[in-house]
Amino acid sequence: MTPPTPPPDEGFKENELASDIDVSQVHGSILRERAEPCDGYEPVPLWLITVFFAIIFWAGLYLAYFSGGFRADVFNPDRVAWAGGGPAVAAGPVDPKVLGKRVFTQNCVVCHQTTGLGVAGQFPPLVGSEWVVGGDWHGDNHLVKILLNGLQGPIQVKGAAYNNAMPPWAQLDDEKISAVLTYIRSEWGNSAPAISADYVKKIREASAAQTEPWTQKALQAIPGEKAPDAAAPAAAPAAAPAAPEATPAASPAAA
Amino acid sequence: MNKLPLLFLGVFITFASSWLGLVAYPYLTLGNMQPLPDEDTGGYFPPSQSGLAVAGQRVYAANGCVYCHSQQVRLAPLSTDIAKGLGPRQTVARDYLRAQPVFLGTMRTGPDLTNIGARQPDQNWHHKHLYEPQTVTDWSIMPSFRYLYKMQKIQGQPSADAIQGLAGPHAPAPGFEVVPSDDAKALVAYLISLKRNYPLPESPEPPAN
Amino acid sequence: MIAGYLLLIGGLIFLSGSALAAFYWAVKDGQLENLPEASLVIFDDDEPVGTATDRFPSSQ
Amino acid sequence: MNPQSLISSFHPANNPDTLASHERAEIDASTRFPVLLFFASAIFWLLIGSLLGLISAWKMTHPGLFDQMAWLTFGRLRPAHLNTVIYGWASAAGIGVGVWLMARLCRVPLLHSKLLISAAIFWNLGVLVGVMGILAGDSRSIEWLEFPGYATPILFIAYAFIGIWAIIMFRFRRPGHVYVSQWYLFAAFLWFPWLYATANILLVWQPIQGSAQGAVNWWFAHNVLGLWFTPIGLASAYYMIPKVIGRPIHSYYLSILGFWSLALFYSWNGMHHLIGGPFPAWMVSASVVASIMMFIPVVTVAINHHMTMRGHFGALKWSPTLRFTVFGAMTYTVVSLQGSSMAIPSLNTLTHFTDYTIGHAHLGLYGFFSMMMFGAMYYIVPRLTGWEWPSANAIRWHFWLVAVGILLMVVSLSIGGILQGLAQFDPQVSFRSSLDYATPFRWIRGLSGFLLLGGHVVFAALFTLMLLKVGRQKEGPALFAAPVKPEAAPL
Repeated sequence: MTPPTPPPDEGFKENELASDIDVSQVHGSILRERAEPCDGYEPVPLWLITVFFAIIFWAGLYLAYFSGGFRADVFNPDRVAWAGGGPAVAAGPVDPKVLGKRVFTQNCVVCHQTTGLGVAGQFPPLVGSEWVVGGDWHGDNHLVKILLNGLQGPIQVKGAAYNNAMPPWAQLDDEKISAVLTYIRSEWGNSAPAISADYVKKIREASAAQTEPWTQKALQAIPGEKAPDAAAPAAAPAAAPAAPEATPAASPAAA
Repeated sequence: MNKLPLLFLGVFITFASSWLGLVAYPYLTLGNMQPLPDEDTGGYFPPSQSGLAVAGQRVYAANGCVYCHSQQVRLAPLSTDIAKGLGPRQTVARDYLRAQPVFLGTMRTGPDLTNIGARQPDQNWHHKHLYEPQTVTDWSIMPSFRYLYKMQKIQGQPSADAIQGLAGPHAPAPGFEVVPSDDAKALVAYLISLKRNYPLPESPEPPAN
Repeated sequence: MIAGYLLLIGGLIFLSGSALAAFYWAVKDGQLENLPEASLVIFDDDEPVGTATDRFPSSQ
Repeated sequence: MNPQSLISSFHPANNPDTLASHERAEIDASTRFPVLLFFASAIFWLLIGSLLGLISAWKMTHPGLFDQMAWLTFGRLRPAHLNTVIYGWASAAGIGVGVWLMARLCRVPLLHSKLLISAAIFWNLGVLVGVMGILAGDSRSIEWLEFPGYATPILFIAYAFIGIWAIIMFRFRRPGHVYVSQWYLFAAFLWFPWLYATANILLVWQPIQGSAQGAVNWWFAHNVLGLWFTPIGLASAYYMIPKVIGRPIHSYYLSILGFWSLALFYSWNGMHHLIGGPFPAWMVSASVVASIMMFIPVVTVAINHHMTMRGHFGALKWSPTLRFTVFGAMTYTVVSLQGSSMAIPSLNTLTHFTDYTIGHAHLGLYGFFSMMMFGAMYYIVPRLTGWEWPSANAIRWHFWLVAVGILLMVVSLSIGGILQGLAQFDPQVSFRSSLDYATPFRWIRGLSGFLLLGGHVVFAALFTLMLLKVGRQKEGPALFAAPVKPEAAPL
């Protein structure tokens, strides 16, 4: 067997080797390869280009499905219907206590304070309040109505008199109202049962005609009722799927 | 393939895009993220760390804990991290605001430590485990960190911070005790501070099945 | 913080600038033409195409 | 114009730009001291690094080993091993090979070689200070950036010399076509300081906040592999394969396409180390996509190298350079496709936190890059010293020890890692099982470390003999010796 390369003085003129019958018999395949004159400028094979474009196409699809809308606050592309423009936060079931606390902090602490004790003579307390946990003539329906339409004028809370105005919170959806009510009814030593979003929805529909804030007198005229037992606070997952339908329900009530 | 100049330009500019996407973008978004105020206590999520725990991070780094222990709970449908009990929810960017450096980790030769402070809040357990891991978990392949501890003769009363209940081959002889160095105390304070027991809106807890 | 922004913007300008400069040079210099020729530039007169230039040492 | 005459018109004999042998000898002489210094220090760090790696490997099965010594704890040994082989061995070897290739391809003698000699000294000083710092307990525990803050500036100063020099070299090259290896090298020499400076500023000197560190960390670490080691390794392959077998690269179009698609896709890859982690979903998805797109440069390079080699595989028998380089080139294809597959999220969650990743990393950095460097060194060192390698058998020992060693390591870690990953994935299985499954394979990995270390000792001995000029003087300017009949050279 000869060395696999021609002597240097033959330069690179490989084709001359191909005419050498002895060598070509020995090195048939190698020589065929060598005789190929196009080294160095083989074009890119067509199949390769096809594969490349297929990969690029797949890449586009993948990004379309799993980019999470290119949002900085989406960490799990599977959990968010970003294409619908829904906020990332509302997509999963939320613990009503957590949501309620957040709603309370954002809206209620100004008057009722983080302690729920209110301000003496100014804003009534929520802790142990019969308006919140029920008792006497107070029903759960009253509580929801107050949140939806507000309350004004003189009222009696835990034997003390208050004369102020609470704005309506109808702009909050049913889930948020139920969450904040569930929160204040179970926080600071209160231990009344949870209020479901469905119940809020029902009351919202029932009191659609009411446009003015309630007064103690007007509420007293409505018989108090207990909210249907929302099983346990753990029933929150059941409430969550209701949320998407509940949201449009808010607009007729506001109209 | 006569479009080589075009290819050239497109490629180099897209190459620069990775700088924008993977460095500049996180710098501007994640780098400016703030902790969430915690209405309950007036504190923040994630809670701020004690000085000892911050010092413990340096001990954690110096001894390379990160090479065996990750600190991340990956997303739920893809991984089973949550089902495995590593943490209640996926960890997200805000969880790491207090970490310096961030020990995300790439290996789970040992268990994940995202939530170790909640799983194992007992200081003495951690000291015992660091001193001689195999006395706590006999099949553990964690190396001993005895060099962070000092064996000393009991002078009068035993030290208050001596490790209780050591039993292995390196347990102190009668009349001796093992006390943690400052580094060991800081490391344990850091480990116990690793808790993901607070809620973040961008990472809801998945429903329990 | 400001140093960070400077770094980011500087990095971007540097990158894009060098990309454009390299691109301009390569086109002007004809680097993107005559590619087959380029594949032959590593061969010298006394190490021409067809000559092997490495071998196990013969001393056994 | 028919293809044959086209080729002829490009033939070196008709090209005024080619070198005469005395000019080439002049270039080689000008690079002799800096390149040999880089090689010698690289081989020194390779020995240290493999020893550190070997001890850390055995610590996985024997946790009590040296556990009373703080500086030999696993958490310091492992980063010391990693940084020693990354900066001490691989980077230094890469710089040496890169410098030599650049001088050869630019066709100019190395200017101011003292600059590079001092760069080599600074570089090794930086590595030494950094490794000592890690062992002493100053590690930053940021993967691939563990060197303490006082070591990195030394490395950076050293690098500045090298980078400036590379650009000057390119500037003063002989006119004519820039070969694809030069593209790769030039880009690598530009990309590395940019990567290293960014990562050091944003992670070590002025750390950014929170999980953004993870993104920058893996953007850096993966790009060091992809935009520093890979281009140097491929530059070497693109030079060595055609040069050794005396045949131009199969398709120059493909090589250009491969270069630019590497530059395009690789830089986005890093986040696939963080799938499911605390990062906005799109960042991770973009990295997954880029990782799959790596198929394009990888297949391009693979086809090109394979088609160039076709009909010449017999040359593996008689060329040490080619044997190592082709092993590296084949591994490059395998490891890159493996890497792309590991970016698929469902596979990633299974294998990510396990030994499988360690196996992959070794296949990339050792099976591909280090083998390329060995191959290049076998080609370059005789040309610098003017001596032949003293023993063909020792070269064979070197090859087979490291080839079997790395394959054994990667296969055992991969199998063990998959079992470990399956155990960790199943919520019903206790954590202990993941250890029990991996342990036997960690034993095999520990054994494979001895093979690698043995191979390195052989190589270090060969290199030392070359420096001492033991052996025979080279007979010709290019060939090792009068060609022997290939079948007379047993494997």
